[in-house]
Amino acid sequence: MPISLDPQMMRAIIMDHYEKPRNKRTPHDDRYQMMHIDSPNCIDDINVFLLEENGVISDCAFDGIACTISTASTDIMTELVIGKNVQDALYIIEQYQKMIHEQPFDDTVLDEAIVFINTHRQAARIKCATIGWDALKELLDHDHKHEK
Amino acid sequence: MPISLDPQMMRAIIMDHYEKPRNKRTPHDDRYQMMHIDSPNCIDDINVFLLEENGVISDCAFDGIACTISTASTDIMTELVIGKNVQDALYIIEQYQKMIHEQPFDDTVLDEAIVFINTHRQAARIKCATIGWDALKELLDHDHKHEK
Amino acid sequence: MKKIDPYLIRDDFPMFKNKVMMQGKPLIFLDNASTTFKPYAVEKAVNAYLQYETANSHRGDYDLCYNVDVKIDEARATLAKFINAEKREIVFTSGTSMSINLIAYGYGTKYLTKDDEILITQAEHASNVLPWFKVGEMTGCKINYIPLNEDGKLVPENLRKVISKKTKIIAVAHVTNVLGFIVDIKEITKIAHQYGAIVVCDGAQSVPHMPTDVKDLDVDFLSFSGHKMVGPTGIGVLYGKYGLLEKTAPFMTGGGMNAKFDMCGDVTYLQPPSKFEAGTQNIEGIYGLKAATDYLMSLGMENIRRYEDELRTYAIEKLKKNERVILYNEKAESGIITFNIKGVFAQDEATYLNSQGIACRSGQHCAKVLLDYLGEVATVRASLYFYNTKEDIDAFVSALEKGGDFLDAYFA
Amino acid sequence: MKKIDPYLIRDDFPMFKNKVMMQGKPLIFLDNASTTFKPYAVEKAVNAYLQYETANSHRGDYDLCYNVDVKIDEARATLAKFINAEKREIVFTSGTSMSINLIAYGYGTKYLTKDDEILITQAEHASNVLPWFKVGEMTGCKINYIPLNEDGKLVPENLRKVISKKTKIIAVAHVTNVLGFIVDIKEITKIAHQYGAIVVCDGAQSVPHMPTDVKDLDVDFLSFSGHKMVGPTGIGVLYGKYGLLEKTAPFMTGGGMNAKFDMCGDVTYLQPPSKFEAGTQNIEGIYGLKAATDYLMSLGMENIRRYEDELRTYAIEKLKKNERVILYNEKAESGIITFNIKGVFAQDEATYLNSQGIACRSGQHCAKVLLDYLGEVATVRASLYFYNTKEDIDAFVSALEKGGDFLDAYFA
Ligand SMILES: Cc1ncc(COP(=O)(O)O)c(C=O)c1O
Ligand SMILES: Cc1ncc(COP(=O)(O)O)c(C=O)c1O
Repeated sequence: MPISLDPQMMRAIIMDHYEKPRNKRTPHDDRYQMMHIDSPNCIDDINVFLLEENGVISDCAFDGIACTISTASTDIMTELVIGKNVQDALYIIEQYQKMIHEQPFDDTVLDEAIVFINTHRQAARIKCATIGWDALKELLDHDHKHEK
Repeated sequence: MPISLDPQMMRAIIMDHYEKPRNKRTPHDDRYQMMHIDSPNCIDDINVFLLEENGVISDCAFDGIACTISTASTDIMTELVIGKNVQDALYIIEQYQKMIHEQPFDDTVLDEAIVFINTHRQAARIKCATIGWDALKELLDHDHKHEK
Repeated sequence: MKKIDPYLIRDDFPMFKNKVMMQGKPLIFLDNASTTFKPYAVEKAVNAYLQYETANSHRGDYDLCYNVDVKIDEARATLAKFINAEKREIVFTSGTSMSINLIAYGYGTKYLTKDDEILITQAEHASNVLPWFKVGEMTGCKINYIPLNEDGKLVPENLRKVISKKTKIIAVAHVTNVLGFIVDIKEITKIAHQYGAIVVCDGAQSVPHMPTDVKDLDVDFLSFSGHKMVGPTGIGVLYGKYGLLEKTAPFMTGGGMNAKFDMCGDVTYLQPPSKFEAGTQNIEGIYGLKAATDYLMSLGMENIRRYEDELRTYAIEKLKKNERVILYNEKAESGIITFNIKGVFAQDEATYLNSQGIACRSGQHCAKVLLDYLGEVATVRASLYFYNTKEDIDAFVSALEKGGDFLDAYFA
Repeated sequence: MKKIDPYLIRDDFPMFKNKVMMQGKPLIFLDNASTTFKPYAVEKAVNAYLQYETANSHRGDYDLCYNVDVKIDEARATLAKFINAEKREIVFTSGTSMSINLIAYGYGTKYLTKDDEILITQAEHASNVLPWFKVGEMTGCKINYIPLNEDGKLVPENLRKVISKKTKIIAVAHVTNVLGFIVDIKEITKIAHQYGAIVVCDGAQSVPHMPTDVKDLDVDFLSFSGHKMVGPTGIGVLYGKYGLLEKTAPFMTGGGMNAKFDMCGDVTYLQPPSKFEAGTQNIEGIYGLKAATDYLMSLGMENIRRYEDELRTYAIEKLKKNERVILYNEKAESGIITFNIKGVFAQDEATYLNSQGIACRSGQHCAKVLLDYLGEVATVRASLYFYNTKEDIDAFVSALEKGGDFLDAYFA
């Protein structure tokens, strides 16, 4: 269950991903699926890109206008899911959403994403901390349905 | 001020005017002015007709669909104003409206119309007891304005 | 199943607890088709917003504001459960009238053309007639009437006689407000869908009084008002199948329903239900409506229906013994009783009842067209709810018996 | 003149008396442009309806019902007095958004053609933009912008530069919700009328904060919302010059606004304001709005304006000492203060303020178009009302000073 993290560390991780996001880009490649998502409450207005090959997420990226929290959380997500298969990615997303909503979750798969564990304290920002994750989940769910 | 009327008498007067209205008719004569008035609260939907000659009301009538209270009160009004000059008619209307709204009024000019003195007890019916009077007042006011 | 005990229930209602009088007599409220009393729970919910939780919705980044969003979301979930819909299919409006205007404008004027037809009946409330007349004006489509049967009831057979490929919308009440018949909407919907028409159901008089399952009825749109189901005024619901809501244009535009727009006039609207909720909502109304819905669900809609039925049967039996009473809807199944007293104008009778502390409604009941059909320019309507008692009925029946001269009200 | 004492005033407001907290800290509410707290008097008026006076309006023949009519009439008279209008010129709506939609639909789409023009500004709220876009769509008329001056303010000179005979409607806010400048509406109206155009004034941010005299301003229509003037949500006003209201088509149709209709589709509408009030109104909202209006009048609108001015000056002076604060509307005259903290996203700053118990609004403020103009995707807005104190300002200013790292809100 939730490990006690050092606030300094958490802050550093968020700022690092915000200032130097690893996967904030628009891939110009037809094989990518894209999902646009925005929020009437925050400035957030992003596209999430997914490249899935043989059931494996070979790339994931995002682009657009986004606040600190949404940029960092989405960027961390992209790192977490790249290279994972669809099932595993969905599992990670599920655990993240459980964490955000203060339910028991499996912290072994969340890695840096754990820095958002206190988001509930600023409930109005839950949407920012989950906007990218929601978009990716929809892309994966949609994909999954087609397979059946 | 208000004289104490016998309820039996009052009732008889109202029913008499309702069952045998003296001036419930549509004059087919271009010289008449007409005002249509209705109420969303009651069934009342009447036309009031006025024939004014040289500042004197030579005829007044009404027609249409109307409840007991509005029929009787409008009919009594027509009787009261026929033959009066405009000023006097307006004075009568004013006294009647004062009576209905429980203000001091000159009861010497109201004659049978006094039977409506208790209308305030059934406030929802005030509109019925005044609908014809309001229409005539508008006709006379309108007329008056033109004269100036 | 729980049996309704109106005496216990009355303790939940301030209008009874406060012993509100009318004309110096204990109030007997038989105008529930017009509006209904509110339980303390509704007042409490409204006050919670006014006293402890005031903030605007979906417009801020602080807890107070977020809390309002959460509450509105919960209210939507409660309303969805109440009629077996999905949360995203619940649009908050100011009431039935606005709900119907929204569909008429956002769907009717958008998809109908001059070759199309809208079917209504003569028994509809003005709010389910005039918006369709407007669609007719704007698109040139025809407004036609499904004939009622001899009792004044809409029966599916009669729809079959008139429906055609031209029929695009069928707008009818589940229960009408003058005669109170319960329409077999499920069958109406089935027929409509065979012809590719949609059913816009006016639930103002049905949803408060009986179980409503939009999935079972398969209606395409359903409207109802909070104030007729022990909730606040100024708040109501439009239910729509999600796919249809997506196809429907917004009726009102403004803050809160647009994702963004630019100077060239390109506007992106949010998804339903937000798309339809422009401007600041009736927030305490939403809180109150949730409390009202919870209250009704705790009593059980089937219990409410059964109790009203019992009360109506009791009343009809007694009224039939009075020879001066003309009953217009003896066979109706709802709590609506429409009548006249021989030789007395409806308004005069209502005034007399008022003088006895009894609230009934007279007049043209908004369903003005129907009165051509009834052959009466006006009628009196007594309408029941679960907090009415047999004593209420007794007082009403005996007032009608005693009321020798309605003018007594003027001189008593 | 009476001087406002916010400490005394706070006793009238349950949100203060109840010591509502946010994030475990005493709440400092600086989001008054979004919505406002309600005095006990409003709650009391709302409860009077819910507990003692429940009935529908203009629909019955019993005292309870008649009493509602009288109360609504009194409310209309109070609102008329408040803005120096006539009673019959006051239309109740669900709020500013609906008021503007009503005019856009009932007047705009009725009288404008493709050769006409509507002038707005980039500073308008979504509710004063999107309805006009719709008129554009429906009639083909053009929507053009009166340029703002370098401060972002609408000045009459700029109207003179763009107005022409084609201009039929000028729809502008008296005070805008992002930058809070007070517009010289009287002069705008004078120019408009010279060209035969009408002025539709959005008073959502002005009417609650300063005296409004529609006769003096000579505006043709004016809209405002109850909830922004210590009244309930879900209720607002459309004022219109009577002759224009008569010319305006109804936006919603339904019960209560029609005199009669027949099966052929001939409908006679009632006169204004009834013509525009279809369906059951937000009755407790009307009661509450009357109480709110009485409350504001008892304080005096000029006193309110003067006090807010004083408070704003105090705040601006202090804020200017903080180098990290970017002020966007230093010169504005209203209680609206728009700013950012260098290097911090508006939403993040608002979140930080929330963690300190301070309610501010961040974001695109609905006036999304304006942000192209400001060159900022988002800003933070603090907005004052007469119940704010200098201590509120002090706490706000010092939070902005201390707020070294906004992410503290996440970890504190
Ligand atoms: C200038 C302005 N106009 C219109 C509105 C919309 O008001 P409402 O949401 O009450 O309809 C607002 C409120 O945010 C506003 O500030
Ligand atoms: C059948 C029916 N439809 C619509 C309405 C209108 O409802 P509201 O006035 O709440 O908009 C009513 C209420 O009188 C009704 O009885």
